[in-house]
Amino acid sequence: MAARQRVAESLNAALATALADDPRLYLLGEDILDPYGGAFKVTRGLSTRFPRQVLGTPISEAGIVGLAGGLALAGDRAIVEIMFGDFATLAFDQVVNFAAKSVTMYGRRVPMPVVLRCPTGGNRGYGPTHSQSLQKHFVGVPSLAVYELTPYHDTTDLLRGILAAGEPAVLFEDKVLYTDWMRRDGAADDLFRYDVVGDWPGVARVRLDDAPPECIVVAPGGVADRALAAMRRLLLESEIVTELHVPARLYPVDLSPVLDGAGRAGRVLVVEDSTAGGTWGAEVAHTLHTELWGRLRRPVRLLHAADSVVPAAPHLERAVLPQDGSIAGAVEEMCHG
Amino acid sequence: MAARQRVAESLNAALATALADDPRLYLLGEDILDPYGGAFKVTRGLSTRFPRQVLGTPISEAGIVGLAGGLALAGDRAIVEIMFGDFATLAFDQVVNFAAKSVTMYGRRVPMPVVLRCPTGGNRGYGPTHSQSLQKHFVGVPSLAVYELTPYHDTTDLLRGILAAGEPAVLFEDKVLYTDWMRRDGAADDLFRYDVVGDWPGVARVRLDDAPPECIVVAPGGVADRALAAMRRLLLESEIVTELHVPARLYPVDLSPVLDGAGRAGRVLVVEDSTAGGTWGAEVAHTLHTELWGRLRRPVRLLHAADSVVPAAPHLERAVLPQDGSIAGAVEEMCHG
Amino acid sequence: MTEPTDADLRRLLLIRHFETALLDLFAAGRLAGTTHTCLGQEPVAVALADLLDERDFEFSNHRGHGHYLARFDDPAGLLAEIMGRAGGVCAGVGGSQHLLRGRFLSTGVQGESVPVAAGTALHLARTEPGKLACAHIGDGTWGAGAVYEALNLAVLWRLPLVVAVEHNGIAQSTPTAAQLAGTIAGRAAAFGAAYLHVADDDVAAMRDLVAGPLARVRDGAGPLVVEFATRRLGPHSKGDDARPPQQLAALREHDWYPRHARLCGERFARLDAEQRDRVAEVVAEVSARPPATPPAPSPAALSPSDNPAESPWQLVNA
Amino acid sequence: MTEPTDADLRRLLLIRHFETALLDLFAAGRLAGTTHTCLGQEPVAVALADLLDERDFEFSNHRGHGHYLARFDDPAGLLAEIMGRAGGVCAGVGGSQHLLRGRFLSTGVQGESVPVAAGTALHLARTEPGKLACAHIGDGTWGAGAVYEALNLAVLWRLPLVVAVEHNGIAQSTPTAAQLAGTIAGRAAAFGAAYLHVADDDVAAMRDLVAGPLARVRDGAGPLVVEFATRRLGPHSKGDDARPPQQLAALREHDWYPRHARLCGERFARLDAEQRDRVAEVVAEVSARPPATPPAPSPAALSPSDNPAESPWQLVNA
Ligand SMILES: Cc1ncc(C[n+]2csc(CCOP(=O)(O)OP(=O)(O)O)c2C)c(N)n1
Ligand SMILES: Cc1ncc(C[n+]2csc(CCOP(=O)(O)OP(=O)(O)O)c2C)c(N)n1
Ligand SMILES: [Mg+2]
Ligand SMILES: [Mg+2]
Repeated sequence: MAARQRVAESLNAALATALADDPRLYLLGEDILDPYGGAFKVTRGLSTRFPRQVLGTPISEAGIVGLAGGLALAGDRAIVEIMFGDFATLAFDQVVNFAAKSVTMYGRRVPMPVVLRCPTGGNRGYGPTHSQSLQKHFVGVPSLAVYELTPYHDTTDLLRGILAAGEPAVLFEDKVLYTDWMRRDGAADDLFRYDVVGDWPGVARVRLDDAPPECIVVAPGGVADRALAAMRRLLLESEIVTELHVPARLYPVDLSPVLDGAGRAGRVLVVEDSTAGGTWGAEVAHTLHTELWGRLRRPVRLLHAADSVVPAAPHLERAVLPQDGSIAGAVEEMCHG
Repeated sequence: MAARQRVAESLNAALATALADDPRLYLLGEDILDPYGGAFKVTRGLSTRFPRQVLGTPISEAGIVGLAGGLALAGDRAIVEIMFGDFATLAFDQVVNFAAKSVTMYGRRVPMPVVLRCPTGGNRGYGPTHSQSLQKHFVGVPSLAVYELTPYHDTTDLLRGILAAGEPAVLFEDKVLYTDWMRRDGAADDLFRYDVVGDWPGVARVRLDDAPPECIVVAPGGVADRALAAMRRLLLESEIVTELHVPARLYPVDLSPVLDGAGRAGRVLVVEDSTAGGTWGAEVAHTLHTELWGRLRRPVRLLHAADSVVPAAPHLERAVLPQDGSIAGAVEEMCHG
Repeated sequence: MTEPTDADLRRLLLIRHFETALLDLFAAGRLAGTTHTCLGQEPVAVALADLLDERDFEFSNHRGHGHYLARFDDPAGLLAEIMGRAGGVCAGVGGSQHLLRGRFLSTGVQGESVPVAAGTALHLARTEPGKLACAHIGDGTWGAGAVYEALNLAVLWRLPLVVAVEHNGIAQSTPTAAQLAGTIAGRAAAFGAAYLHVADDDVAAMRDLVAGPLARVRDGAGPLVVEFATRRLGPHSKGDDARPPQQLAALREHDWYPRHARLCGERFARLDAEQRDRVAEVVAEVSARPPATPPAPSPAALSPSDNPAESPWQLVNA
Repeated sequence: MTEPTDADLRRLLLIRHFETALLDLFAAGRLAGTTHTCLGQEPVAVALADLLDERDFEFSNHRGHGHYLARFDDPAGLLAEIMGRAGGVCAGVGGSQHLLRGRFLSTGVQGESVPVAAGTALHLARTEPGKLACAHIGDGTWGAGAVYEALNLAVLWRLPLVVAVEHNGIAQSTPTAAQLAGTIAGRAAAFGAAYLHVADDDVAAMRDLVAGPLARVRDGAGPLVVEFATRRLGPHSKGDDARPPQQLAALREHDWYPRHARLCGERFARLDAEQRDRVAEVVAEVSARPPATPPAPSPAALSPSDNPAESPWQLVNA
């Protein structure tokens, strides 16, 4: 039986597989070469194994995303590591106005397999310009898909699918998740089981066998661990049964696997690390309110980061981001409030 | 009695007033100097009247927004004309990671009066990279306000307030609206009246006297004319009474003036030019679903542009953007469907 | 100065009459949107076209009709695109500023295409040695940071990238002195890119100057910046010219059109009439076409295929 | 080489011991997040600090502790900020990379601050002639397009902007040769900016070299790029150095610290001990402080005040 894998290892392996499978695939980014192997060591070993395909670049976020677009246009594929997802803002024009637009603006479909990998999120004390969760700003660009790494979805399969779709994509990767364990064999932890349902890439459902949930928690991969910790607590301390749904693709998001459970539970909490306002959760909530009209017991509730920068000091940072406690608290309020 | 004013003239006058009132206010942008006077002629005459304050720049969107941030940091104020709002993507880092973040990331409030003026939207045949409505991508950045010009809100008052708030802001300006007439004396047209209610900058309510609406239409300024045309049609052809709510500030949006009418009508349609997915409307819908829980007859409905680039050919363009007909159709469906 | 060949003169005149026709159509209210004509800058397009290979990538900008026509001799496809009629090269979606055909592509955001061109150059260097990527930009586009990010990368990696600069002394309404500090030559030198200044606008002479440096790019010497001194005779877009009449008159005086008319006499008159008529016919023919039909909704290509290594799309000139 | 003054030596040593203490705290698990020490680069900060005025704007970057300490002599305020304790200069919100005090500001996104600095320079040129804005960047930051957009603007408008480049031969893990084509001197020249190379790292000699060009900036001559040849002795951030030990040893050999120790003998030993002790005390004192309290929720300043012309905020050194 294969050894347990951390999420970063699994991503490293997925990248290696993708590079080995397709000699036309490039991996570009700042400081990704060995021996350094990237700021988060996700690319460690890859430049040694695939020196022709793995290219270290200057500090030129817009330039290298443009370069990736050119490679894709010429029939290659490219993955760009943006060292901190916060800096994807520098490439926003290349993503929105070149890569995504080129897929359809020439009156026929132009494949554009470009993936921006964005290490994301806080809880690491890196401060306001290195801790953001900017998913929402990339949602709703025609022909641009948004994904987030999760510990429940096979990383190799996910990456292969993203590339094969032939559309530009942004893959958000929670930095804390990197050191977490990939789940397998259906076990989320010693209490909760999981399965992945729905069309590719699917929604992971984390739940108890045979205990119908009072509330469905919907969360992207980066929040999933905090949500699971909250669910344990709710179960053990308050005897509230909940179920977690983690979609790997945030946009376009396929909520059909969520609808049935959400409709039965009648309560849905969406948790995300984004700051308040125009969040991915609002999009999810709108779909659920519409699709489940008359079946919910109360409005979908959104729990997200405060309307605030992410402070550097760990205790201040913790207070603005959703944590186990605030998630559990929100569910309790919904169930007993 | 003062002569009628087009929206662009009113904006030009508002800019002149702001520049005259505050010698520390700068207006920066590409090709804004006389005799050219800007791509949409909104700045015509200003560089002649205020040569020290109005500065024409190279093609450097990120650079000039950064420059504006520096001016603000030093105690000045700055308005930047982004020639086409589509190019604000090039300044996304400066907006999100410098201007907005600086307001709070240093542990105390740092005033940052920087306004990006973004000519926006389609229906002019400019093609995919010159016709976008990117409002949603700027929603939900801490300390960043998002406004949109409307024919109902006094432009001078709006601009003064935006600058006085001391926070960075993006002001979207529909390009077709430029040639529209500013409304005054409470008359939206020969049938509909309007008033502006709520805290500054307020929500314009466009309605019939004494006829309770069956549906509330919420729309930003750029869509307001198309919405009004739809409302006339609904009234005259289908005897459906509707009421239009136009907030001048899209984020943070104050929906309290909308709640009462929306609750009574029980039907709300949000119309916007944004493409599908993660729209401003989803944020509005979530708030309304929550605040009006149990009072709506049906889910809030969103009408927006198709999930598509905006084509150049006028007939193709018209088909992807919300128009009078599609707005009227959506309301009819909601009322009789 | 040598007389241009028939072929070159035909192309110059085709572009001239095409662009003039566009302005007429606008004036007559028969065109919507925006259009940036290359009146006065035709020689750059024609000179370069013959030096480029079908498998070279070419990135054009907002002022790209001449580049397109010089490469493809397809006025009907371009006009249909600009007029939104059936048979447009991009089905009416792209319009004047967003063209794609084979390995020719234009975009409307200044500077954006230079890193993209560098990416295609990387592809070519690896898999089609001897081919190059050429990005056309104006003098004003040197304001954009993306140009420098791309140039730095291209020199570091010795990519076969040509930045063809049409220096017409103006950007929309802004004179170059108000938007460009230093020189373009200096900027190329700063990054260690090869640089060539072309002051002539005689097509054959231009080619003679450019051919050698271009061959060195193909041989793997790394990027080249070619700066063409040229003139914008028309408005930036449609009828927005605010330059004083004397300045425009001075520009027109040096234009290739009257010069070639003098030089080539009857041959010029004949080819001029030929191309004028050709464009008139194209305008009539395209104007009679039905509107472009909406493109089929793009398949939601969001599920993985089994073989990610197989690209569905090979870019060659159609 | 002349002996440094006590004041300069004190500042050099303060920064050295401060940065060393940070690495120790990290190693002991007493610091979270990230920190980029300027070990080896102290002379740049100290040399410049005396040439800058309280009303000059200074923009620092990720490697900014030295710049801050040289300007403010406030190790406790900085350490408290980095440790998230009470009394931090930015209340624990900014942390190591985001500092603001008076007209000193640092940010964590490379290149972003150069246009911002140009904006403050415009303000100064107009209202406080003789003052300047100084932006510190590294060699690697010349990859960022924003640098060029700013430089172009600054030269066009003759802004009093100094770009102080600390060329330490590396960017995070990337050697300069792999990220910078051409030279920094060439890049300054390309835009018509004045340029100065400073190879020395003797503080007094550095000041002698820089003083004249800086005075010309103050006199309205336009921007200056100063390139300091320097060395990064420590890891990029915390413990991430992948350079071979011989390379590090060679760098350490040329470090100012042993050189000054040899040169100044007993005086060095005394001041070294003094600053080492001072930092140790600061570490002890700050470590004993309570955590920073959350800043008051920012007022929703979204309703207009009556007098928009009155700025609530005058930036002077607090
Ligand atoms: C990023 C960006 N900013 C602004 C514009 C608007 N614009 C279109 S063309 C142009 C001037 C371009 O000048 P130049 O590069 O000299 O080319 P020319 O028009 O002279 O051929 C401007 C400002 C744009 N298309 N893209
Ligand atoms: C836009 C951006 N991209 C990447 C980074 C991550 N990063 C921080 S410092 C650094 C290297 C900077 O090198 P250099 O400018 O030479 O400064 P040095 O660290 O050598 O002082 C990088 C890549 C960043 N902070 N900002
Ligand atoms: Mg030009
Ligand atoms: Mg460096």
